[in-house]
Amino acid sequence: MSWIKARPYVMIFPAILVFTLFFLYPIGYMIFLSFHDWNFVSPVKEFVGFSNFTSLMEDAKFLQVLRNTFMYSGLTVFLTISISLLLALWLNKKGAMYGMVQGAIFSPHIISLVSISMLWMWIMDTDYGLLNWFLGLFGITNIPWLTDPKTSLLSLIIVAVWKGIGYYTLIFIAGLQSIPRDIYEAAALDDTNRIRTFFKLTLPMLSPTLFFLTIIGLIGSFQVFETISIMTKGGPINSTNTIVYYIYENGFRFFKIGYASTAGVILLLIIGIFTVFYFKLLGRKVHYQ
Amino acid sequence: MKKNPFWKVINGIGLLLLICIFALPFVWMISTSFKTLGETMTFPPNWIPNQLLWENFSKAWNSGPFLKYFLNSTIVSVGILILQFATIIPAAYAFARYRFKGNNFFFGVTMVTLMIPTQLIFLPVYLQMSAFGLLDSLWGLILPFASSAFGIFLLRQSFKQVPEELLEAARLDQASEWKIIIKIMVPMAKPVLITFAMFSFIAHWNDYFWPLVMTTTEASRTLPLGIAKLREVDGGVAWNILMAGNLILVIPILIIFFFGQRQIIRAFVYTGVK
Amino acid sequence: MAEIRLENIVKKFNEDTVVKNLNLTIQDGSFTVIVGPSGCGKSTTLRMIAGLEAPTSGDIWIGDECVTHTEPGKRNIAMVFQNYALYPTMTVRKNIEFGLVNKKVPKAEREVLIREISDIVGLTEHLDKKPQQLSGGQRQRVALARAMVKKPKVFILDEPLSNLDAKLRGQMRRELIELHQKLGITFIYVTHDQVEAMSMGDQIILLDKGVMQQVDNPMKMYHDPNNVFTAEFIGTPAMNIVKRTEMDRYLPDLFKKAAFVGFKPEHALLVDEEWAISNYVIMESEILTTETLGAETIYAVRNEAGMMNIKSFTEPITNTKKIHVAVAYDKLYFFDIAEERIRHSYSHNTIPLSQVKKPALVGGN
Amino acid sequence: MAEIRLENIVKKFNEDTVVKNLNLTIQDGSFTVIVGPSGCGKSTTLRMIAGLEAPTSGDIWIGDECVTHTEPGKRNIAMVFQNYALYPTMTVRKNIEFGLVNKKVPKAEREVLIREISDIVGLTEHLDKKPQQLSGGQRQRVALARAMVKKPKVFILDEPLSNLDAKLRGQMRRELIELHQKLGITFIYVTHDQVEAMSMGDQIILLDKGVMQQVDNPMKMYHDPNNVFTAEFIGTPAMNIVKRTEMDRYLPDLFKKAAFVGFKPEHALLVDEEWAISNYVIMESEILTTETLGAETIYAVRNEAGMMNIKSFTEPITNTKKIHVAVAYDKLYFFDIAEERIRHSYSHNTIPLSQVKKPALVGGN
Amino acid sequence: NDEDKASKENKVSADSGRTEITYWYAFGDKIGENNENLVKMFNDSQDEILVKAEFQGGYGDLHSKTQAAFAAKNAPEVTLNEIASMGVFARSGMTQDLTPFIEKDNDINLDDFNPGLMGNSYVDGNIYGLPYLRSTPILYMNVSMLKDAGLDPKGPKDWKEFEEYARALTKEGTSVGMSMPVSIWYFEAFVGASGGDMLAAEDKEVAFNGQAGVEALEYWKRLSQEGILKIPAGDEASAQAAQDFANGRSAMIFGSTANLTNNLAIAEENGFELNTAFMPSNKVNGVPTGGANLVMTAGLSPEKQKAAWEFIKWMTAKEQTIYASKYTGYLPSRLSAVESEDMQSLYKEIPQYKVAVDQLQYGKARPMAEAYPEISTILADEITRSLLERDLSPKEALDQAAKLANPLLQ
Ligand SMILES: Nc1ncnc2c1ncn2[C@@H]1O[C@H](COP(=O)(O)OP(=O)(O)OP(=O)(O)O)[C@@H](O)[C@H]1O
Ligand SMILES: Nc1ncnc2c1ncn2[C@@H]1O[C@H](COP(=O)(O)OP(=O)(O)OP(=O)(O)O)[C@@H](O)[C@H]1O
Ligand SMILES: [Mg+2]
Ligand SMILES: [Mg+2]
Repeated sequence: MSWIKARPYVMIFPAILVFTLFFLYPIGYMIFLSFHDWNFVSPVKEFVGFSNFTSLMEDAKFLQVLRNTFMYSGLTVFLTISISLLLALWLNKKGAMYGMVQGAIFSPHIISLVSISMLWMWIMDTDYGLLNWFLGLFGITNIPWLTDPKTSLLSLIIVAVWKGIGYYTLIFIAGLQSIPRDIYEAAALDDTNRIRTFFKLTLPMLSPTLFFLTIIGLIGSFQVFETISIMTKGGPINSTNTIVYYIYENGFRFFKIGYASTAGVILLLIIGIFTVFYFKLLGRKVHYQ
Repeated sequence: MKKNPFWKVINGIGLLLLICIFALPFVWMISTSFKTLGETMTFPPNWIPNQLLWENFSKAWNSGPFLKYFLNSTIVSVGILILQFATIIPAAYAFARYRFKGNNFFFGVTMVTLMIPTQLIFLPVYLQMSAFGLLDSLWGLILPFASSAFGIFLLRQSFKQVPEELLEAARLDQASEWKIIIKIMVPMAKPVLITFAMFSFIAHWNDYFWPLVMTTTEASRTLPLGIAKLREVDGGVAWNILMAGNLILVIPILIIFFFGQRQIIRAFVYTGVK
Repeated sequence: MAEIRLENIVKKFNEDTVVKNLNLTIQDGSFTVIVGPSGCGKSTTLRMIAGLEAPTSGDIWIGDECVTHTEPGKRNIAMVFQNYALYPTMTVRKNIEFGLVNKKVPKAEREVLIREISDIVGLTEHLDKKPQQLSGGQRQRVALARAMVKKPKVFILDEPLSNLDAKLRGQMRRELIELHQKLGITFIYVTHDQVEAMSMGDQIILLDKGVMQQVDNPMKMYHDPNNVFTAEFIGTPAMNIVKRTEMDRYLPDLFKKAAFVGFKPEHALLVDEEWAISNYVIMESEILTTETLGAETIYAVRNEAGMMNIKSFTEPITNTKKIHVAVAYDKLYFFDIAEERIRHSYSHNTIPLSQVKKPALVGGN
Repeated sequence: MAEIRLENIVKKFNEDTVVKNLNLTIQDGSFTVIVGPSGCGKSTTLRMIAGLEAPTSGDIWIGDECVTHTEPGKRNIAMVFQNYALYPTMTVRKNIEFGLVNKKVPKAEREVLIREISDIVGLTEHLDKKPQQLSGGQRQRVALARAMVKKPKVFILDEPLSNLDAKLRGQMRRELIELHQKLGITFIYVTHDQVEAMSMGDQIILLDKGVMQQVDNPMKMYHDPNNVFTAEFIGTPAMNIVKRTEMDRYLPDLFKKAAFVGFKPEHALLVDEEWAISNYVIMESEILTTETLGAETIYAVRNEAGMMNIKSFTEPITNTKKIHVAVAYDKLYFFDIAEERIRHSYSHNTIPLSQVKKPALVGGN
Repeated sequence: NDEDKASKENKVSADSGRTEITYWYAFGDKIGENNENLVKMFNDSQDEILVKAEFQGGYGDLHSKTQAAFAAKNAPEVTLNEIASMGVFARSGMTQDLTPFIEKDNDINLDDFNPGLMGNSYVDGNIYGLPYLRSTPILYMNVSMLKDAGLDPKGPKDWKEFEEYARALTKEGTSVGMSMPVSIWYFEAFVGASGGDMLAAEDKEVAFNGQAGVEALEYWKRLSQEGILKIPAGDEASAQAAQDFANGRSAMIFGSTANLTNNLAIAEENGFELNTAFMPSNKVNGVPTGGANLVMTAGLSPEKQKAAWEFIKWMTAKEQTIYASKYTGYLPSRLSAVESEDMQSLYKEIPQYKVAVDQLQYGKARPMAEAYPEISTILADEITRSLLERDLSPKEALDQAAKLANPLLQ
């Protein structure tokens, strides 16, 4: 009897142990550090209370970093979801050609971000880039993709969207395929036009998929690091600096561990609040079968 | 409903364009990997290299102990996968099938880990690994990922969909819980497991950051670091060799992807991650 | 006028011909039931009428209009799907309203229509629920309401009751019959359950492998099948049909040109051994199983001609396994080698059962 | 010996008492059917017998052994689930073998057992297919084979036929009856379909809201219901039951202490207007709907006592709506205010239907 | 796998009784090979000490990993400090003061090190590292283009000439005179040429917003607005500038001496002649240096310290300096090495090499304040902003940078 009681705990133990050792404990440590001033080597960690938090909130650079992060995440998720939804509607068909296209658009997902970043840096080169070469064919010349603070964040978003679309499209296609065909037929008999069919039937039926992808997408894009670290290092003029990169930069380039930890705590708070809010508020509206 | 030929052509062109947008960068990557350094810098770019410089590959391969990197990458990716399977399958089963105190709490804890970027936690983990004496060992690359919140999430979803009667039938057949998991649950969740395996393998095969910080010697380095070494040059980067290196990195994944692609849609239709 | 005519309709899926040159007229205001085994093309036919599928060749007329290339939404047809196909994300009210909005019916009018219809089908108190919150029977009614509210000329129902349990099915069946009487519009109803077909239709169309086998009213269909297929399809248990050669021992000198002989399970009598008269076939048999269904009992028996089902309305026989099966000559059906009916000089149906002189029955326990 | 006894079984889910103090003996070798409306606790009872659910209080005995706390796998019970619960990733062979492997039956012996069992259920040629590749009936047989191969003492079936279509259901029903006769072990069979219950069981247990209503053989259950619930549950259409007060106009001077009066639909006769004799209740009625089911016809009629169903085996009446319903006094059932049966001095069942003097019937067209 | 590796190493050390030390270096390719080769030579040259060399990424990666390793108490005995980071490591106690070793050791002659490279070795008056792979920015020119434009292939000497060159070499739509990323390193060179400093003395305040800095930025801005100086921004701007140069889209670029070998190869492949020159002067000559110093980490046992010192000494000795310089194109940090026959014959053969060495007489130390990396980021941002926004005057931009940077120096 007691074995039956203990069984579930035994089964989750290894996973929870891993999470505790490698995720929860470090998070705790990070929170601890956020109240201290430390530079790695000094034997003392000086307790500073909330001063890291207050100075962070007054730091114009950090505020811009937050803005960048929200901008990047919001736009990336929005664009990825809308484009891949359209693509899914288009590509959700049988046939070798469609299979090939599905494979092709998914392929960026399998390549490491490091490779992708290098590739895109090259594609987006102002003078020699494939992108400008291509746009040049249409008379658009020399857009300084990564080198102008006006376009740099957008350029990173383009890369993220480009990479994410395939994965999202595939999940959307799966979602579309699980919508029963006959409700479309019912709608046809109800003389429904395409746009109404999309907004009144398809979209609500896809709401769980949308929900899942939005959450996963937001969490993922809040965590963006590699592309920034390789393509822009947060520049030019701080225009692409987002929170994880900022944390890394402060901690390991500028030796401000406490400060970096504080930014980490704030990131966690943002993600946490956001997730809870999203689940509570929107979760209710989502249709589950 | 009738397709007129004009739209067919437009549709076809659209599809080709899509392939271009998503596949051309790779074509360029491949093409670059065969060029001379000077040719990589010509503008507009040559799509087809003037000559096929196979030696770029051998240069990339010989720029470090690539065989070692390759082995390490394989051991780490596969090792992670095996441990993940070992930890997520029972956990997902317990979360999906048992009612117990703290079920929701522990599942919440699991989900929280999904939200944490590795850049936030590597320092404490580094110190911990050092305390365990596992720094700069393959274990240090494997252990932190020995379980996966995303995997538990996906698998739990698909375990939940197995009808209760099936488990009862098995219990009447005198099957132990262990046997139920292995013989019934796991085979039924196969598409999900394969998909998860693919994602996990790809992610860890390509992982750059973690091996970078956790290793200090070549003995425990993985492929992406070997490739990065080609890039970490004070001065001009040899793009041709770098791209050859990247191709070496990508090819195994490409092969795996080729075999796994069909499973993905099926898995998502099946799990209800929709 | 909403008479529906199918003219030389052929439907192929890839190389499979699923419907073969169908010619059919469905009277205005009729309750037409299409039956047939699974995969015979029932749904396909319906879907062509509704416009959800285009025929490979042939034309479809509704009234005086050729609708072969008209969009489904413009045909003035409403359809109830097998699994209802309710819009799962909308409330009952929205489900019903959806088609009206598309038709640009003004809001005030919509409200009135919805109120009316939900009164009729008894859904008024469920209007704000989602389909998942309703029971099977209620969902069924939503599907009906959604179809009815459009005031269509034709009402198509594809196996609408097959998901319901026996009790609810019976109830819904009756409701549909009443509804048809009330609305007076054309109903086309698909089922593979012949009991349903018999009890509901005033015209039955029997399909097999995309070919029409018989079109008749239920009683004609039941009592006067055109061929072996119909005879075996209509009635539970099915008509007992044996090769004439097997029956020779019992019927030595009758209708040599017939290839098959059949009789309905309820037309057979279980009689005492001794009893025998000239205008009955008498087969010495053994009872294999007995199913007692309250008012009736179904016996599976074996004799030299093979296995047969016998349906009896008397008390079940439990005291003996040996029995004689008696069938009046005028209750026998004959079919030729092509399985087509050989119609006999006198009709079976004109002689009421009660007037036939009855042999003594074997009593129950 | 595998007699099963339930002693004072109570089952609660949270605060809901789903089974209320059940005392029950299921004879060794019997074919016991548990029926009752949805949610009455049938499955729960079965599952407690199988050990998949523990009773809140009370004991379960199989033979001489108290198994209340024995694990399901050790009770020597096999179960066939409503949706078969076949292991979808295993072939038919593996499905059947699974339980044997767990029991550590040696390989050679397993092979023999599987060969035997698949011969019996006719699956030999499908052994290497996966369940998805089989038809409904075949799956059913796999589920049976999987259960049978373990040679259990008790065989539990929870609505095993409810997913099958009418035709297949009839066939499987007969196969199950034969199987029971062949194996001779205890069968406990749950259904909410009373036709199934009647045709298969040699003992029927009728449950309602977790309370046992009646335990009897099918014919007793049908002809001699204990209470209104049983009377209304058994038989399609159900027994017509009206308040005695409503019947007063037709039955002015009989059985004043009865609160309800009932009669079976098939015991009513449709007769000419003029015709009237003293030992029949005659009710002037109007036909509302007519369902013709081949050999029988069901009329819904309305008269001053309310709505009633009448089942007749003669040709359907289509020439008139006005009719008289006649029920012999000795076919009436009476119930008191607590809905319990008031048994009458003479039994209905002893007088065969054919011997009752019949009124002239209204003929069909 | 790991264990047997460890045990194998243990065996080596046990067998031979050699002191083992670890050496971390940055960069792969030629530089990496150079490190590995030298270490191997060192290990072969004696049997007391066994050095293990490990690649750790770029300077940034190397630094953060060294810190993390410090926190975990398993730092390498010898590592590299990018010269601007010397201060941080020394002041936070991660690196060892080498002064006592130098004083005790007769083998080493500090005067032989090129004084232009020594600026960054001293932190608060003590020596914390010795110059190893060092560079300085120089001017690369496409001589073919210079000749076409009728210019002296020797190159411009001062800002005025540089401007004339750039103007003459600019051909609307085909090429610009100069392509140069916003790099603080080059900015340091321009400030130095104007006689200014980046940080004020004692590192308590920035100085780049002084007269010299403003002059430098104004010069950049003017040339850039005229279109004769192209300023690609972003992290890989230098790669792009290199590409411009390789394709003849710019006639001149600045670059580290370390790029010389590569640039020569590219010039040959793309068919043009390459020459090098000093960074142009303004009021004075003054160039920053770059690259890394060898340092010893703090807190070692005397035995390890001895071994580490031996290794550092050997690595910076004349022969090794010559080897490294020839292998990588970095500067020879010892005067004796420059004068050696080996180097001299190389300079004769490829005179472009000599330019950088000669320029070292004007070499200046890079700032070493702890906050300098962060200040660099801030400054680069403001410079970029001033170049992009027409109305933002250089003075304003630099003042803004100073305002943000000064608190970091407190
Ligand atoms: N879209 C399709 N593509 C190819 N074949 C089809 C398609 N739809 C139906 N068929 C085939 O056409 C035949 C007739 O199908 P249909 O759905 O009309 O049968 P049905 O009579 O409605 O059967 P059921 O009683 O099982 O619903 C079947 O053999 C089916 O496999
Ligand atoms: N695990 C459970 N938790 C809570 N209530 C339950 C549980 N299982 C069954 N019940 C409730 O117990 C009652 C009886 O359920 P049971 O499944 O035994 O009914 P049933 O007679 O088999 O009905 P059906 O014919 O619909 O299968 C129902 O009201 C049901 O809601
Ligand atoms: Mg169909
Ligand atoms: Mg049940």
